[in-house]
Amino acid sequence: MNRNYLLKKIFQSLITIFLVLIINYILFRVMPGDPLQMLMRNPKASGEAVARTKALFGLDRPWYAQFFLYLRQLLHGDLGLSFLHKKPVLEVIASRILPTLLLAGCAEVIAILVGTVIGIVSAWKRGKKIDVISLSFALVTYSMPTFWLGIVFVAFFSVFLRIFPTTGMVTPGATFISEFAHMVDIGRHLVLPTLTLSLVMIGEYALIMRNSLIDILTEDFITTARAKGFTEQYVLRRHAVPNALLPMVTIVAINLGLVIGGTIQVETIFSWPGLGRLMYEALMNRDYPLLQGIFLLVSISVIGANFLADILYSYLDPRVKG
Amino acid sequence: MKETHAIRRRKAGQFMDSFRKNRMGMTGAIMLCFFLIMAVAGPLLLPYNAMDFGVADDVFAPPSREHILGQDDMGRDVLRALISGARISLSVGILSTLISMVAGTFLGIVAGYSGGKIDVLMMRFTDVFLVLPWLPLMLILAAVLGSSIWNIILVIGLTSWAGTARVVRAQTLTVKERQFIERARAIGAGNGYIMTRHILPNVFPLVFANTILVSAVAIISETTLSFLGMGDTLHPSWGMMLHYAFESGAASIGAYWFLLPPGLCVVGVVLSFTFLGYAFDEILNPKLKKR
Amino acid sequence: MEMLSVRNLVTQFSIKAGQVKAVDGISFTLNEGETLGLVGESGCGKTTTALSIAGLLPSEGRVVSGEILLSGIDLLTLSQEELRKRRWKDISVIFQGAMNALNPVMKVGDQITEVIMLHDNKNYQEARKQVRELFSLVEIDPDRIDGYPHEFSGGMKQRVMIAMALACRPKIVIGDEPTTALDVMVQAQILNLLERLCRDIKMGLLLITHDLSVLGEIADKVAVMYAGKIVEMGSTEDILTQYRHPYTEKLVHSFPDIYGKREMVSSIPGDPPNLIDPPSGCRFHPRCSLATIRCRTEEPGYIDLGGGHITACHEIRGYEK
Amino acid sequence: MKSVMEASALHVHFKARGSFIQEIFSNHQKKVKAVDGVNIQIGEGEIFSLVGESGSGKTTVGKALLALEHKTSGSILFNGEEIPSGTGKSSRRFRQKAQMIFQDPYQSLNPRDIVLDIVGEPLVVNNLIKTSAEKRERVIEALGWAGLRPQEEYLYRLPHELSGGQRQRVAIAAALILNPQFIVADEPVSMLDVSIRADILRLMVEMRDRLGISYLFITHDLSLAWLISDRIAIMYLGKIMEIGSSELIVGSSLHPYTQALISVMPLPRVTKNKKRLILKGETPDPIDLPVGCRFNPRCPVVQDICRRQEPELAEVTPGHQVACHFPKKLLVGAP
Repeated sequence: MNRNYLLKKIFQSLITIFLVLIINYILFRVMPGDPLQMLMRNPKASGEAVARTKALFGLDRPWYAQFFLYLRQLLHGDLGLSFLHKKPVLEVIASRILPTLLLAGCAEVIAILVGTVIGIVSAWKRGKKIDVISLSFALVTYSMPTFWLGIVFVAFFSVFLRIFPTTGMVTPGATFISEFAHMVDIGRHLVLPTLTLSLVMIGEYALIMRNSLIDILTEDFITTARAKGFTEQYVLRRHAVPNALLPMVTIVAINLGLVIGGTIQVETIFSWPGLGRLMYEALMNRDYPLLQGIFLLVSISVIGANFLADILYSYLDPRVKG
Repeated sequence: MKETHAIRRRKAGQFMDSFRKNRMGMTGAIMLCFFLIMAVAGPLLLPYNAMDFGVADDVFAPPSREHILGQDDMGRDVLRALISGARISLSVGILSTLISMVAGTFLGIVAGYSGGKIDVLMMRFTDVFLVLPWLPLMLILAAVLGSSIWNIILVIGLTSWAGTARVVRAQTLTVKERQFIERARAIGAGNGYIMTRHILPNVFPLVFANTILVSAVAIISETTLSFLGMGDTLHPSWGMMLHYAFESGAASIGAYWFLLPPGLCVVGVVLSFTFLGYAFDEILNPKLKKR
Repeated sequence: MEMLSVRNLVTQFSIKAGQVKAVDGISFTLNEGETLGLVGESGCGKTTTALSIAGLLPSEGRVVSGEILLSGIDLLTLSQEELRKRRWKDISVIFQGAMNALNPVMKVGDQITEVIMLHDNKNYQEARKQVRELFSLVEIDPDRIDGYPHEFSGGMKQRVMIAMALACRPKIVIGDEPTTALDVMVQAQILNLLERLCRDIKMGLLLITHDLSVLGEIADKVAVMYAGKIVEMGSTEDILTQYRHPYTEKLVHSFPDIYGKREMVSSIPGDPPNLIDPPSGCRFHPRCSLATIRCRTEEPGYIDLGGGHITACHEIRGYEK
Repeated sequence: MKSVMEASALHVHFKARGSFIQEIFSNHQKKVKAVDGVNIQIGEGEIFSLVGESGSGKTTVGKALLALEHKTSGSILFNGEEIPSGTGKSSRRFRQKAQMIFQDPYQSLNPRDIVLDIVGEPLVVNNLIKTSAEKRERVIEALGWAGLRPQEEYLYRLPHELSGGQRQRVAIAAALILNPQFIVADEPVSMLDVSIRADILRLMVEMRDRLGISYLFITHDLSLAWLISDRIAIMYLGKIMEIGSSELIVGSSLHPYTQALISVMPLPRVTKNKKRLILKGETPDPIDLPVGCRFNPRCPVVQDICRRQEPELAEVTPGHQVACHFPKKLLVGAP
């Protein structure tokens, strides 16, 4: 990978982040219930009070100055105050990041591994029984709304079979004799949300991998590898799969945006104390500063992940140039 | 002209031949037909009134002869609600997909064909929409615009065109390199003519397959939005039913008749679109043909 | 010494419309250090012949009958596993369009070392050393061993392919249109290289091409294929100047000869036949200007013209020089 | 002879895709000099061949002559008038008079259109017909010129239902339908089987003889150029190395590059022991052109001056120009 490529990608990511900031700014300016509108609706508010509030929020200045004010506040980590929690937005968000990372991370890793394997097997045995089964499984899971799958799991595993806890991250009111027991309890709570979140992704990854591998298997260099006398397994492992994995890298990165959507649903269903549920709560209570903060954070993380994926891609594919 | 029609028929015939042999595609088509009939004819046979609340005994009443799928948290008939929801879910899915298809195809073709700075600008813009987390964006937009059914259609359309634009642009780039585009320029054709007359028809098969897949995503989106409370209460879709089911704790009571049918319908519709899209992709995409 | 002997090879493809008789009973032999050119238009079965010999037919195709004897062993009687072990060690292939025949995400050196390690039981370091030698042999700077395919030009990639084909010192190398996509000058370089290698390391080369004029520079023998059959075979001299089959004649005359008269080259009217339902009698008769009733009904056998020159035509008397 | 098409000091440069930093911060961009000072005149009814390897810029010259590629500098005169750029009325008129035949008949026809629409398209695009009956009539006439008879059998076919030769004839019919005066034929037979090349070439010559069409025939195959053209120009890295009548170029070429090309040209003869002038290496990248003569790094008879000074195209005998400091015959005798 060369320096040029790196610089280009950094530059592109920065532009994307800037565009996201603009969108974010506009979006939350037109939100019903910005502070000024609230004030205006109050018939007792005097002209002086309106002007004072305007000055306080910088609303008396031209739009570009307001935008720069917004940027400056952002750079200082000032995302405003959450209406709901009466605390700085950043602080509220920070307390909820870890559970989401744990959930989304586990689900993503499982989905990538299982999805890739299913895709490979399916493409390799194209048209055979195992392909039909894998393909059907992938398409069915791909077609399920995440939240519904979650509810069904709760109803079946927690309510009917009673093998996993319904909600939360730890058993409420429980005291743990050791750190290990604490972990086990979290683990038990983690199973169903992770399973839900990963299942809906497995289907997509399996489909992408299957198509990509089928594509690669028609390439001439696969014929060359076969002609060289390698076993089919070797051809698959050494020549076909490394090439077929390339589109996966891009898709996984783009999918991170979707995983965030998935966590909103799963965390709502399972009352998982993460960012997704925080966002749902913020939305329900119209806590705009908090909403804006979360949205900005997840957008920038996704852009960051895409940047990392580009770097990984250039490492895997020598053809990528600056 | 007679002969031109014959050609069209022949082309369509070839497509139908491969389609009929595609088991997945046929399954999807049959399933979709079922839901379409349900959406179009169903409400005529079993009309539904969302205000038709039952008495206390009806709340969460299990399936009976009168109410084949039981009754919901307000004592309403689940089957009738389900049939009424089909019309709403399908319309939202299809209409929002149309917005997404038109926008995505237009931007994709213009960006790909124009190239240069226009392309770079348009694609940067598209990338923003591609990386923006999709569900939060929809939720926020729905909150901004207010949750009416038309806003939901608009929101889903506005957030789902980016993928189509990417696919169309990539395809446009390959079509653009084909010599018949250069030939069209050599005989004096203008850019508008080339884009509509040569690029669009050659990109369309892929747009079509992609659009069907987008419909699947759009229906899931609608369901999810409604489930998360952004739905239009006046037009209860399957997502709204699931919202009420979850809110009323149907899962913990074991009221499966309220929980399963709307969910299965969503899965069924989405699956039929996915099957169709996948089958079209397989038929129309030359690289996926059997080696 | 006879290395490869193909006898009555019949290969068919099963497609929706029926059985395609892509190769229909061809026989030839290839000796040590000899270059045999197999020439014909697209769809005449020349590539299918190569794939049949190399055991690389796609799943729709299969060898129906015949023998492919390599040093006396019939490859068609071997098991899949035995065949796999012999691939590249006995017969290697230089594919058309080296740009697609090399794995784009793997270093070119590694693509050659892997095959040496597989067949010659060498370790990575030994194999790499051998690759460097091979690179010198095909006139590539050995220091480019760690380059990726996209860093090589078309001609250089074809040299890499040749180095790869020679890696296990095979008895036979099949060149499937090895110079087709290349510029004339690079084509000349590659042909020159192949010719030198045949001479120096005594490999048998089966060169498959649609371009008869290329064979004049490199081949010892030429077999002309039409619609799945060899219609004429002989020394390059025989085919290019003493041709007896009307198809060969037309083919030779479709190339302009800048040292000859400046007159329009010839063309062959009509299209190549459909191999699902080939014409009766001589397969060339619908396009042949000399065709008689006999040509339409009776399939011509081979006539030996001496010195290994054979042809399958009823009307060769009309061709007496 | 009146010249139909005349290009002088034609330059076509492309922006090289430099590194990202350069593209943003440097105003000095590298250029690919695809065509770097070319002069040609093509007379009425003349077949003029431009021969070169890939990367020589021959196709770019052809496209520039038809205003399909923007020229960087130089002038292109068609019937004595500078060719129009853009899409104005004069540009329309020019497009009708100057046409192109493309290399790949599998790629140059829209796979979704029937022959009637493909061949009739120039008429539609240029608003030259009013009714579909008129279109049909004109298309039938053009198909006849291109030797596709009976015409009615082809009208409603799709490209994939035609053989390679038939497709190329359809492309030719579409070029002929506007009654052009000048046609750029870019490798029109290189994708076709050898057995049908002659038909297409014969058709081109026939159209010249009957309708007086002038051609720029672009090819990598010197022997085909020799076969049908009146004059040949040999291109290397964006410049013409040698220009003259076909007999002169093939029989008594003086530029070492031309002679090398001729010596390696495959022939329908036994040439195993023929003396050949095989040049080392491959055509270099046109981004960094060698100083002096652009052929000097590969030239078998290079001298000091060749590395310093670029030779201009100069007349050695009437009608025979060579761009070489030391034009002479290197190999003697046919094989």
